[in-house]
Amino acid sequence: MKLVMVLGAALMLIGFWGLITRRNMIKMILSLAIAETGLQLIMIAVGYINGGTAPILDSAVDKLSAVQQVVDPVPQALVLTAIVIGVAVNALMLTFIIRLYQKKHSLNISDYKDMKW
Amino acid sequence: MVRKTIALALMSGLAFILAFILGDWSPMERLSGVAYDYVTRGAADLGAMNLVTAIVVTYRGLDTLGEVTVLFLAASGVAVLLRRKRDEAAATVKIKRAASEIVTTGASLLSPFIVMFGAYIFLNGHLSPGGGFQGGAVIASAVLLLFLAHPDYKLRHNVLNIIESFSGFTYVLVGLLGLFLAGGFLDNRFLPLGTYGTILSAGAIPLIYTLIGLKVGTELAGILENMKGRA
Amino acid sequence: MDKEKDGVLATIEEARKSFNEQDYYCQELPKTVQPVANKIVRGFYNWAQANSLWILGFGTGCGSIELPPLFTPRYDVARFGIFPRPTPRQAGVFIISGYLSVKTLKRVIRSYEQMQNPKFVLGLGSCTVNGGMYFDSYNTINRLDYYLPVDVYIAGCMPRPEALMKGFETLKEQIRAGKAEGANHYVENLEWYKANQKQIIKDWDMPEYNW
Amino acid sequence: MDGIVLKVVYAILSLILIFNYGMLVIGVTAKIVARAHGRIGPPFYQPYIDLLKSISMRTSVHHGVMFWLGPVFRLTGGIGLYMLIPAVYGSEWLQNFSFSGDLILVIYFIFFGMLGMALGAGESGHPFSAMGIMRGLAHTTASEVPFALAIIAVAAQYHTLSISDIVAAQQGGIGHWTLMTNPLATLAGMLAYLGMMMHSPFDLHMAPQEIPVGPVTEYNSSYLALMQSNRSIFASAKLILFMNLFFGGATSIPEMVVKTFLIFFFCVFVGVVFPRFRVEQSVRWFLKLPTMIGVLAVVIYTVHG
Amino acid sequence: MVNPIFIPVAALGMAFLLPVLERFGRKTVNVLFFLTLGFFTAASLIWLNDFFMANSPVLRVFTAGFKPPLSINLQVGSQEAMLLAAINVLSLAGAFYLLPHLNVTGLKARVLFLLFTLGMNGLVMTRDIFNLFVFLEITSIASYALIGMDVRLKSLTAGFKYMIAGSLASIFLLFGIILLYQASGTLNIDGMIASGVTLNDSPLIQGAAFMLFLSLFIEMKQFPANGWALDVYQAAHPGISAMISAGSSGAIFFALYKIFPLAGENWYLAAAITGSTTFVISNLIALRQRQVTRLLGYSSVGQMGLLLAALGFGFYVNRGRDNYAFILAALFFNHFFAKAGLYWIAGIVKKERIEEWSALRRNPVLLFLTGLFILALLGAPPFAGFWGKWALIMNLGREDTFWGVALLLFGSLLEAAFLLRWFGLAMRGATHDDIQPSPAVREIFVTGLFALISLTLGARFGYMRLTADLWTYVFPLILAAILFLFEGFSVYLRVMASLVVMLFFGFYLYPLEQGLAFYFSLIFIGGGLLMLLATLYQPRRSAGYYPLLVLMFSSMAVLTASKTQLGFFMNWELMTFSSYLLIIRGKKSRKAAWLYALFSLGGALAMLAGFSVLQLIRPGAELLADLAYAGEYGGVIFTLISMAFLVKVAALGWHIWAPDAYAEAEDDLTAMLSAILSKAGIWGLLLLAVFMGAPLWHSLSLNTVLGWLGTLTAFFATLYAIFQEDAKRLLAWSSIGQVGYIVMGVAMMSHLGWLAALWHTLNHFLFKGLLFLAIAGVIHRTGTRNMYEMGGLIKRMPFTFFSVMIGIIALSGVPPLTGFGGKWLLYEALIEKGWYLQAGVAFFASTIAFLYCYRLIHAIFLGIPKPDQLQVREAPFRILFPQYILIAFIFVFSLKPAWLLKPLSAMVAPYFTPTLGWQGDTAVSSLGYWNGTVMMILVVFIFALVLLNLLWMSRGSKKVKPFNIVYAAEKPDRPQTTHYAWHFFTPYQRAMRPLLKPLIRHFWQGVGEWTATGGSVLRRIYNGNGQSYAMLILLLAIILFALTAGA
Repeated sequence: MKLVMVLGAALMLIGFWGLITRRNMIKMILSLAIAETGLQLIMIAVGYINGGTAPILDSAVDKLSAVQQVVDPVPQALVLTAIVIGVAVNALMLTFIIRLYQKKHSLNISDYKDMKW
Repeated sequence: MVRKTIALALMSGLAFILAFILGDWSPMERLSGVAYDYVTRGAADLGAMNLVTAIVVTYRGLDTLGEVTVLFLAASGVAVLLRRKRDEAAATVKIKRAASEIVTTGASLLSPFIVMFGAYIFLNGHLSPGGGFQGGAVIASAVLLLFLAHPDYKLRHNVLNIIESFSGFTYVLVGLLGLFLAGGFLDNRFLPLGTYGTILSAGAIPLIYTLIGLKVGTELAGILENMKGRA
Repeated sequence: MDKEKDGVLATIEEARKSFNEQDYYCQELPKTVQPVANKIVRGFYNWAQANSLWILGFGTGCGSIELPPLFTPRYDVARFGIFPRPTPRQAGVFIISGYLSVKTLKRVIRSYEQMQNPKFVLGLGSCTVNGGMYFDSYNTINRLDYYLPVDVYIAGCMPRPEALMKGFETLKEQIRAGKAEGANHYVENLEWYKANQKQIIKDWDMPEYNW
Repeated sequence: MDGIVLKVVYAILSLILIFNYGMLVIGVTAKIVARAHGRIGPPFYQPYIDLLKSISMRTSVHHGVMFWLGPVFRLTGGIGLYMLIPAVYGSEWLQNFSFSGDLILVIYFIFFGMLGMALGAGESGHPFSAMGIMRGLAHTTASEVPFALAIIAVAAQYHTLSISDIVAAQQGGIGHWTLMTNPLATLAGMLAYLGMMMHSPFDLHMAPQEIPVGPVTEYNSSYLALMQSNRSIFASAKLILFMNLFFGGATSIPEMVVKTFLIFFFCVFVGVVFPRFRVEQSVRWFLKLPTMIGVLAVVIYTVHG
Repeated sequence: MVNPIFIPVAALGMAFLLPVLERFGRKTVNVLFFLTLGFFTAASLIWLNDFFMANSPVLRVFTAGFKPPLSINLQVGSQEAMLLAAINVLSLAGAFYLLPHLNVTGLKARVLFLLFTLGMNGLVMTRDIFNLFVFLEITSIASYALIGMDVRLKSLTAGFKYMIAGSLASIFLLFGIILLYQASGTLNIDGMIASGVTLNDSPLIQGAAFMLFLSLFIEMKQFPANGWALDVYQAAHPGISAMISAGSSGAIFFALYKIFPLAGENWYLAAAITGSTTFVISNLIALRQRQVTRLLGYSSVGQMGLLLAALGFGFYVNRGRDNYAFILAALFFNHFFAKAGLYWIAGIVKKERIEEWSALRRNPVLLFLTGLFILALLGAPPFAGFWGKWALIMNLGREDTFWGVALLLFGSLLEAAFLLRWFGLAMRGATHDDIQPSPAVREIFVTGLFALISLTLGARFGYMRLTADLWTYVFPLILAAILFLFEGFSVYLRVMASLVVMLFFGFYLYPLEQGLAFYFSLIFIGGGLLMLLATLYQPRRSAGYYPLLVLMFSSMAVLTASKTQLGFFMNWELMTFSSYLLIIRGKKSRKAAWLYALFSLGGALAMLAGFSVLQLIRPGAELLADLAYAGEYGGVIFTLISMAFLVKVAALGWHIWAPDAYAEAEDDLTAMLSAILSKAGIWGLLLLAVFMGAPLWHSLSLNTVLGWLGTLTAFFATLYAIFQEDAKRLLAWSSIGQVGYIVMGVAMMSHLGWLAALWHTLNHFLFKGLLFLAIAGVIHRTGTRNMYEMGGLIKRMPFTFFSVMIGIIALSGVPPLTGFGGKWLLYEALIEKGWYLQAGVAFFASTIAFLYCYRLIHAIFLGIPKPDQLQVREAPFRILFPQYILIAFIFVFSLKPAWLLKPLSAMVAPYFTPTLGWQGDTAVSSLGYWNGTVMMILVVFIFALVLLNLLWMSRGSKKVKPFNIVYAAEKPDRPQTTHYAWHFFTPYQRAMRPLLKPLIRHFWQGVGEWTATGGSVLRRIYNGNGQSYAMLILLLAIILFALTAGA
């Protein structure tokens, strides 16, 4: 699972890198999404227990000894929420970009410096 | 160049921080804390096979309600932001090309099945992986497919709105029923828990997931439609 | 003439007029003041007046060059109580030193009128008597006593300081004798003096009497 | 009650004495200056004649109430100043009203006449008056500085500000005079004295050639007479003050006459030798050398405690 | 009791239902919308009532029928109730304010607004950390949408930047939460705190805390990661900005407050450092800001910094947590209501640049509200911020955290600088156009409501702090409030009312005071009464004039009755602010009033610092008398506290404000400032001397320093006075110089010295009041302050001339009038004390005073009258009357100095052995003696004699006219050229040139310019690029990591 963790961290860094180097706003948003994905990977990794299975108490898992068999369900529940919130934010951000593009016909973040100082 | 250098410096700093924090991380050996409780008593308490669902819908139901709210907010926000002012109508230029026949035919064929699959997912959320959000998203993908096939396709707003409002409001009502009839707000146990492992079990969870599924589906569809731009 | 310049001149003129009208000058005419009635006091006062002659330091013409030597060790008029005084308010003796141009006359009149009674005038040089060598000049007056009451004339062109000292001597005698009443004479005959003065001075831009 | 009547009588006598003394000092000095020039000069009683002449003038003009009051202030200042200084040490009738205040009162009362005069002259509206006052005031502020320092040094030396006490402390021979015991203060004081007498080279307030007679340009006749009287009293009062402060005071009238005359002659002597200063030169001069000496005098006592 | 769960239920129910209800029309929707918000407000108010009035137990709600940590729980206690009440009132009022804006954007906007409110409520109530995240997201997303709602380019740009920042923050937050979850096995905040998991210093847990707090610090808009916030505040609709700045920032702050117990020691420090840095830097940058909404943005960000700093310090010093709750609440609510109010006003006025705010002048109500909110933000009493700041600084002092004190006070000063400049422009800026703000009743109503709440809260917090002598300390405010009722009536009635309340207050204070305090309150109240009488000469007075005057005088009087430090400081501030508001009424007094306020506030803040140092040595000290125990810190405390007084007396170095303020204030006000207000500083110095004696700074006696300061002030101010062309400016410098003598007297710390100071205090009041009033009369008639434009007025205004003459004789210290008494005492004291050199300088100064005295009277009254002033009349009787009362006093004390000196001697006797004795009417010191009575009689007698003599001699004297002068045989041309008045002392100026270099002014200018330059350099980091802002956020991460990882 350490691999997933490292992967997640790497994705986060990649996301951040993209965020601060890509001028294109859509790419920035995608970078943020990548970083979020990295974080979600990390969350899943945190909830993982070596050799565990999905926390669904169906026939594959014995209801009584479930504790020893399943992974932590909480991070998974949290990830679910996080994903949905991420989707919402991304949708809204894209909407902003649509509107911004209509105003200035540019996707370059450096073109939107009307307010400063 | 300066910018890149600064960015590089920042990134190495961040990398150092992440490395510092996660450096000696190791996976948990066994469940502990609240997770232990969830796993040991979740099924008994709520009658849901899928523990994640149990947590999402009931134990941390307020989060889920919030999640729905967030999505609803985003949909409303998108709608507000992309609303058309009167003078903007003339300005929008149509550059829409009709989709190819393969796409249109495929879409017509597939979309009922996709919707049905979505419904399946949220209806079985307490039994198997899946749930309202996932189901809703699948339904919305059907709408997306329709949009791809028929760029001029119009959703029926009123119906969507009513479904959305109704499902959302009912969700809140169901929560309140939990408060009045059972242990607390969003308690699923005001309905009988039913037989463990069947579709009509786990109290109000299937009901809630259905409502969520409907709501998420309509909301995502709404977002898609708004972003597509109305013809 | 330039219109704007005209305007400026007009405003200055106007301002002058308005100052005259606006009560900046005393418009009254002087009255004669008789000496003290008491004879002893009068004699005492006359003695003091005679022995403390303060000359108004106003050189009106070329004769004023003769004044400075008076205060040197050679002549030393200080021993007679004669001192120069730069302000007419405090001076008692006005020496008209030589010719008097029209322009200067105006100033002389103003200064004379600002001196306090009793005041004395010394006409120094021939020019003050009859115009002297400038008798036919367009720009000088010929007879000083048409314009001011003169107590003593000192003839010559130019008279030496000794002559001047003699003049002082004469003036002192007159004062002591109570005959130097030029100030009162001027006031009594003010109308005549003013008429003469105004004949010469065309742009009479001052009040009738300069207090 | 008797005491007060007596005091008033004494004061009037004292005043008559000092008035005549002042007149004579001025007259004699003029004579001496004339002699120095190689002239005969006016008679020593010329100041009396001039005064009489001013009184005898038949007309006068004035510019308003304050103009009118100016000479009154001036003479009041002169008389008042003299009244505050004990003229002769040990003499009862020449003590004047010195019990009503000490040295501080005296030096501040000097300004009374000056201020009143300045107000009166100001009302005349003559620009030269205003200029003369400006010069006089400016010059005075500077020349008073070394004087004040000298007084402070003297007060620090004798631990008193009472003039009588200062004189008393100087009795017993020339060695006890402030001149000997506190030469720095005396030096500063005497340099300041030159300025305070407003004689050449510090007669810039009336600068005969620039702003003829300065503040009093418009004054005439009886007003002038008042100022002429003041001149004698005021000057004598100042002379007596300096005598008291630095030269052991006087125990008899002849001693006073000699000492004050010598002090006055010091200023006349300097005046004959030097031409006039400009305002800023005078101000700067006083603020440099005399003030430095004064500061030194004061610092010595600050350090010694 | 309302179940808290109904808040989300109601919000969501309504939000989900509204789209369906749309068809029933806008009205229905609006009614339901406001009903919901009203329900929130009502519920939270009920809770507030329950917790504070009925002491109910804390409400805890478990969802889903399980106990935490299994389920999510909500909690409403007293703190939550306060927050919820504030937030919901804000939401209701904000919605009401925003109604037209919401109408334009349609139904969905209401949904957004409702959910925004829900988000804030949830942030406050929830006790589950992941739930906190969800509510944070709800709040954020709703605010993104609300910002972009009006689809303008600017708001869209700002919203986008905000979203990037928000997304980064939420990534960090989630990261932190998941790590914490792994470490603690729970998501419940109480559980986490109880388990003490974060005390472990493993990298994972420290990392978790790092991520958690990093995220909240970003949301709290900490420097440098706050560029986006500024854009949002600038671009968003002001109504929305109000919601974000007050509401959501507040809720987030509370969330931070909630989880802060999780933080370790290193985070307390980090919060303190970050917060105070943000506070200082954002206020610094704001100095150059001209855009109103962005200015408010900087201020908001600064206030957030202040709150964070207070929080950090509160935990850092780890003691007195209850006290910190008080501080945080006070600071928080103060900012909450004031900032919302200011944003709303910005929305009403609709002027972008602060220069254009002069339009506000036409609308007194708005102007009043603006002033009120700005004062609240500045922490003026009685607003809550005042109490909070006081308590915070005192606590910091107690814990020896003086770097915090320094940073916070510096930041406060900077904040005052830009806020007051803005207010000054609104009050006195040049009008640019005639478009006036046209506020709707609705807008005024909500803004006014918040003003009322601000005041009420201030009163409430003040009631908690002012434990002793409450009524005395708040009396001035009550009096001012009473006088407000008389606004709109005629001036006579207002003056009458003012006189009555002041008299009443005098009677109230009378039994409380004796000795020195009595003497000073006599000057403050008695002088105030006299000056109030003089104000009648102007037939019309703008609104608020008399309340402020009474506030100023009575707060000064309270200074003399104050026993506690807080009461003293409070009334000191009241006095400062009321006088500032009075000064700014002058026609051109904008800059002058600004300088005055800055210097005064700087001084007051130094005083605050001084008191806080005292806390270190004597924790919990509340009484002024505790200053006596300063011990080794005496020097520091004395220096700091005296700073405030030195500013008020305009001592050299702190005098920059005075000439301008005195000159530009209204004419009769100047009389009050100079004659009375400057004495407040003297009272302060006396108080310090009474309690602290003569403390040492190392081996240097501070009294020697103070003495020299007074001496040099007297000298240099007098020197400057003589070169002024403006009569009031001349008197202003003179005033500075005269007060310098008083400072000298106080510094001498001897019987005679204090007598000199006290004597001069009264005298300066008498003659400077006289002079300023007389000059006010002259200005009233001539309409100019330039002396060279006047002349010869003695003939037109003889009574005024007489006043001025008496005034200058008394001022210059010429016997026999009272001024001499002061000089006599001063020199006797100086020589007795052995301050010979000082005596020399003082003497020099006092002779120079003659120059300006003469110039004043000559240029105005003597010389030649100007043509346009030939018709002026004597000053009105209403201003002459008080002058002649003053003259009467001058004559009485001249004739009988003993009547004043003997009581004064008795007042000083408790502190020093008397060295002044009496022989009849003669005052005898160890050096000399002085009999004022004999002197007066003597002078009058001689004067009368000479006068009679001249009367006889000059009979028949001819009175002539102005131009009848000897003019070198010429005729004067114009009065303008004949009246010698302009540049009167040019030769003197030439002689004194080396002493006239305005070094101190240059120094302060330099300070000002360098500070502003620092701001403009720093603000370059906000380059407007959203990407750069993202980089700055990452930078903050690294900085914070460096700050916290060390521990």
